[in-house]
Amino acid sequence: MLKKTIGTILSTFLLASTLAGCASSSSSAKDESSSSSSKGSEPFKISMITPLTGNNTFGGNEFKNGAELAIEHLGGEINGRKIEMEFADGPDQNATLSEFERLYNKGSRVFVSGYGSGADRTFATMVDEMQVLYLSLAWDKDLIQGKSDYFYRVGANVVDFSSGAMDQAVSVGEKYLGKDAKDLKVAVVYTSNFEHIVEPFKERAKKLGVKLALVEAYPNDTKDFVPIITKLKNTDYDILVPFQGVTDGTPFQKKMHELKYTPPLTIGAGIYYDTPVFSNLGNDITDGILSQSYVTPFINEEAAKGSKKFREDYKKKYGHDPLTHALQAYGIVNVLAKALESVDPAKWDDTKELAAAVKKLDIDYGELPWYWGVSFDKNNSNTKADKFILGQWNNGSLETVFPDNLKTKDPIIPWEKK
Amino acid sequence: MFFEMSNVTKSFGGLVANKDISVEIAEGEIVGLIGPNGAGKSTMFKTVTGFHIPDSGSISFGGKDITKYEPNKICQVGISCTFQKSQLFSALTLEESVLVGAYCRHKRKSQALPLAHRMIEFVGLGGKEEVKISKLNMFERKKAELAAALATEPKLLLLDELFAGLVPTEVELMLELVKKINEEFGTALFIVEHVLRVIMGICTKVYVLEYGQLIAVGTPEEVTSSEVVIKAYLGDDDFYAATDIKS
Amino acid sequence: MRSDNLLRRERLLHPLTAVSLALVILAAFVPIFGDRLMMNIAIMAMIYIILGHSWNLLTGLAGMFSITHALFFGLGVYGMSISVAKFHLPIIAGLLVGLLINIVMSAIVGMIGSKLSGLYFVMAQVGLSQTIYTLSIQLFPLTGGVTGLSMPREYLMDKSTLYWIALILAILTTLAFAFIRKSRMGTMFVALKENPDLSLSLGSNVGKWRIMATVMSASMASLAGSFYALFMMSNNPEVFSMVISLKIIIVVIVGGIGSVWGPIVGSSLVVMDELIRGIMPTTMAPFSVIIYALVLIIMAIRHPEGLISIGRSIGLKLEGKSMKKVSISK
Amino acid sequence: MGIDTFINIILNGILIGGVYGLVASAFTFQAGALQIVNFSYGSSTMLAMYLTFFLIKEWNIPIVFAVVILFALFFTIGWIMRRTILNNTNHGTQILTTMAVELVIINLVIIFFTGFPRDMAIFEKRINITDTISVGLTQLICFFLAAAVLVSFHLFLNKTWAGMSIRAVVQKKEIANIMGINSERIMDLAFSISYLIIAIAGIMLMTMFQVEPHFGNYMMTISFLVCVTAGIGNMGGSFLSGIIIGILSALITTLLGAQFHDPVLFGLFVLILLVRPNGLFNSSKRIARQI
Repeated sequence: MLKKTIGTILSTFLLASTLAGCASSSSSAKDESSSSSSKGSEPFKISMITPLTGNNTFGGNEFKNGAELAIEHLGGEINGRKIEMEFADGPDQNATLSEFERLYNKGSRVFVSGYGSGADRTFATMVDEMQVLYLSLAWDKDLIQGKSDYFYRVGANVVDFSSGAMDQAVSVGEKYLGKDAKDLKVAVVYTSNFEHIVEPFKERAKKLGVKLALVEAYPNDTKDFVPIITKLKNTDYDILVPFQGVTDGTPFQKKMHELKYTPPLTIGAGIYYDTPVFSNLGNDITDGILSQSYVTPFINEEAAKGSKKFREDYKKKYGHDPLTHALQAYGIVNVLAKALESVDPAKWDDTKELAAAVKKLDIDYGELPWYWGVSFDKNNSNTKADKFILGQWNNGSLETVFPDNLKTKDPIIPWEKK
Repeated sequence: MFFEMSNVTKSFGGLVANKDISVEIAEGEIVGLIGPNGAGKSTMFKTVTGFHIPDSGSISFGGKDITKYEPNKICQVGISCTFQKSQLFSALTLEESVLVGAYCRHKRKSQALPLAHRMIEFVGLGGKEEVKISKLNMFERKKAELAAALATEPKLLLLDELFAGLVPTEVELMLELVKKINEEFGTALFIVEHVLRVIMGICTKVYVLEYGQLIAVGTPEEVTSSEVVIKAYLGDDDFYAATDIKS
Repeated sequence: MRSDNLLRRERLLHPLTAVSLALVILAAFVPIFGDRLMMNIAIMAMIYIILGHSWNLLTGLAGMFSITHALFFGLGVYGMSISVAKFHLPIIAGLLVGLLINIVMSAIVGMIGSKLSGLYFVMAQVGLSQTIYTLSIQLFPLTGGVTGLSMPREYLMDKSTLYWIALILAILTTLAFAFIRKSRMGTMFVALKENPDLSLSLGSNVGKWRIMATVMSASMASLAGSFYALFMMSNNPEVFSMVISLKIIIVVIVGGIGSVWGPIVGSSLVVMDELIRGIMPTTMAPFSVIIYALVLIIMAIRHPEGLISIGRSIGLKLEGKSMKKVSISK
Repeated sequence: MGIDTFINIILNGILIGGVYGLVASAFTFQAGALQIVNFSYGSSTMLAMYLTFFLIKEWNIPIVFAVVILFALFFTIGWIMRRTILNNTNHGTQILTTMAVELVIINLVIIFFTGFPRDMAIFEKRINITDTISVGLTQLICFFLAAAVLVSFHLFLNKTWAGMSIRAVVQKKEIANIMGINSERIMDLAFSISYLIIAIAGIMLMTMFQVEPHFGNYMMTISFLVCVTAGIGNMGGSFLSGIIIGILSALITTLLGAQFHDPVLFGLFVLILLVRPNGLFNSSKRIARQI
């Protein structure tokens, strides 16, 4: 009897879920047909799945804000057709994937990636089959496995970024410490979560002949930094390069301050060292520390079109200075906009045509607010997303000091403590 | 000798539970072990079945030294047992429970199943194969456990207080069954019992344990008339009260 | 005797036919009428059915409380993605590598399980799974660290193919579970759970069976993991997470521990969860975990004497009813 | 590396280890004495830390009131948990439900406080013993406070009527019942008091570390480690083995490198479980292996 009941419940449930599936699929079919019947008049949807809940809420919201502002600055339309952003929550890989399928079912065909999108690896292999145009900002080197027509990496890749950090360290060493690469000693401290970022850094160091005096990879739940700092104290090195996130960067810097230990020179490799969280530690700690950034709005106003407008409007709208995250989202929507401009709005719904337009994009450095240009290689990786900015914390604000054409201030090395 | 315990001593911390115990059992013999509460019967039982390893002394069976064997290995050489307070496997059916024992000799279900069925029939539980152990009554459970132990095809079967908790009519039936085991399979039986009266009729030899030491050995008649034994049981008023047994 | 046997065979087949029937109904409907979303949900449900059987085998039958079951699942994921993405081996090799790693790991867990029990066993599992989680992050050259590895594009399968594979795997594991339950192994597992001392004295090598149970269970979970790697086309350390372990446990407990039906009934919870997420898209993710947890807590409050026994009582009822049928037909 | 460096590191390990010991002692009290396995222990500590932060930093409640509120809250949480989900003796159920509670706590914290790491922004003063050897003041205070809490808890159990009732109930429930002690109430009380210890530990940890929603995981594994080395139920031993773990963890980082910290420590944990499941300080007979 019970068995029968369970069986009945189960089959009822199956039936119900199947019906639900039919309903949703038929409704999505309707969506498509209506949009195709009135070409051009329907608003064009760009979807973004970004963590709005969970651990990465902070970066996720910055992304959302940046993308929203981009649409606003575009006037909400391109070539006479309305464009809209659609946001969904993707706190983890699984949820992102689910949301992706849900939005696809509702008719979304153009996506830009959200903050720290872990599911981009999956999308990189999936979107061709689904004919979905996907613009990604994920930076994993092996993100794109083979040729694709629909998946584009618009941002930088991690190898360029972190070997770039090594190059910055070497040039700082040559220019200000009077040591060339062979004599330079670098200490690296990082959470093992960032192994993928540090690996290219170490390889670059090997190639340039830079000596890594200390390599310390601590587990990401490390609470007590005294042993690591003590090790640093007892190591002879010229530059400290920490690769840290919010959870470990703050206690690490605090502990160093408490132990009254100041490294000879610190070049933070972005991630944490260019965020307001770090600057909240106070000028005592932050002043003089260099940080390599991905992109930043705080560059020479003439160097990139629209970066000043972005910075000012963002602060006006959201009440705080924009982070690199917001600028990335702002930038990627602008890249997509450039592609849309080159296609007749009636044909936007044909993602094949749109993808071809993205592929053809050729934008020079400085044309876009994020300074990077756009030019895709055969694997659809942007080759012009390789210029990184070195900033220095000076009295609570991050001033761009490298490269020369972008800088807002000259670097002060070594920093004299007041 | 078929089964032999020689000078076995087992202690826990400072407490000596068994001291210098020697027991001999011949093939097909029915031997009893009696003693007051806390005399060390259970310890001795557990030492034989391999749950305790003796501190000194040795146990041999069929010419093999089995002193340090694990319980499952002991079962494989041919010594099986039933427990005093066993609940058997309450989630299994009777058939499956007996199968557990049958699998000791036969790895395949097709071979083990007929054996299990034979044993179930033998103990008189035929027709209840599909019944869960938890649905059986006390007497049936005891018989089921006996069937499981028999399914391992033992040459020596240890019965720990098998008759405890049974009403007089059941005790009679159980005694019949025990006798039948001995007659039909030729299995030697070693019956650990609190009260001598129950097993008087079937044992050929009885060991008496007190404070961890053997104080008497002989035929049931010799033992019951022995002064040492009477003294040991003095004040234990249920020595002669045949059926009302405390556990 | 003969009629008994026949009856028994009928009973053995009855739930199985029902299960396969139910699965076939599911199978027939989803790819025809369902869209990609529905197939995704169905695949997730299938994965949890496989994992459910795996946990059910270890905890429901053999009575070893597996608290970090995602460990075996995750190793399956990593076995597949490492061997395919890093060493360019074929899929079948990935499957075998996953199985091999899992057999080694489960032999260790089983060995610990045959020495320790209760809380100590649970803590040892937590320790082991933490170690593996940490290593999966730290062994970057092999595992790809936190970001994981991508499977090469040529291994991408379309949703309905994945769906059919999942379905076949789910049916196979269901049959395997039912078969094991009725075989010598299953009898021994339940016996050692119910009364380890007695099973020992009846000649069953409890240590060996405990290790065997862990290995069998881990192999099933490994299968699910390897499939998951093909489904997601990537891996990351989150596959070892506590949430997955707890989901597996809840799926089985809701459906009924120890019975073939358990995971299949329980997987409806996964379907429900995914559907709810589809209806209420944003900011619901933490709530979904909370709902899972609350289901467990409510069950505990209603049955304080032990969640494990709830499953058993459901199992008993099922068996009890069918038993009556047998006696009537006699 | 000089000898004073080593002394520094070991001193640091001792001070942090003392707090680990306190954190673990409530877990060992629950599991060993009360026979309640509480896997939501780590996240409860995390919750105490978050509440401390929000009460004092965000809602600006005077410290004394904040502590009182926190204590009241945690006493209530303990009471409710014991009355609803932990009034059974089945360890399997306890583990499952408390794990569920852990997930609820973590996700509620994420919903209400967001996952962003929080920090009291206190800069610790260092006390210089010699020119090269120094200890942190906060750490030092926490260490002695932890010791004091443990000692007073011990006194409470041995000297007060409530404490003695707890011990009576723990040892012989039936006899305690006969003597007119309501054993259920006493168990509730004991469990709630163990939650007070968690609250205290949370406050201490908040002054030393920054908190994020998964902080509890780390504290949980540390508690396991401490309990297993000390033997479950051994509260004095847990303080001692907390210190040992503290020193060990500092030494592993210093001598082997931070990347070996977790594998070595957890490997050791499994090894101890296999070789000496009753803890390093207990003879094998005192505590049954199966809890």
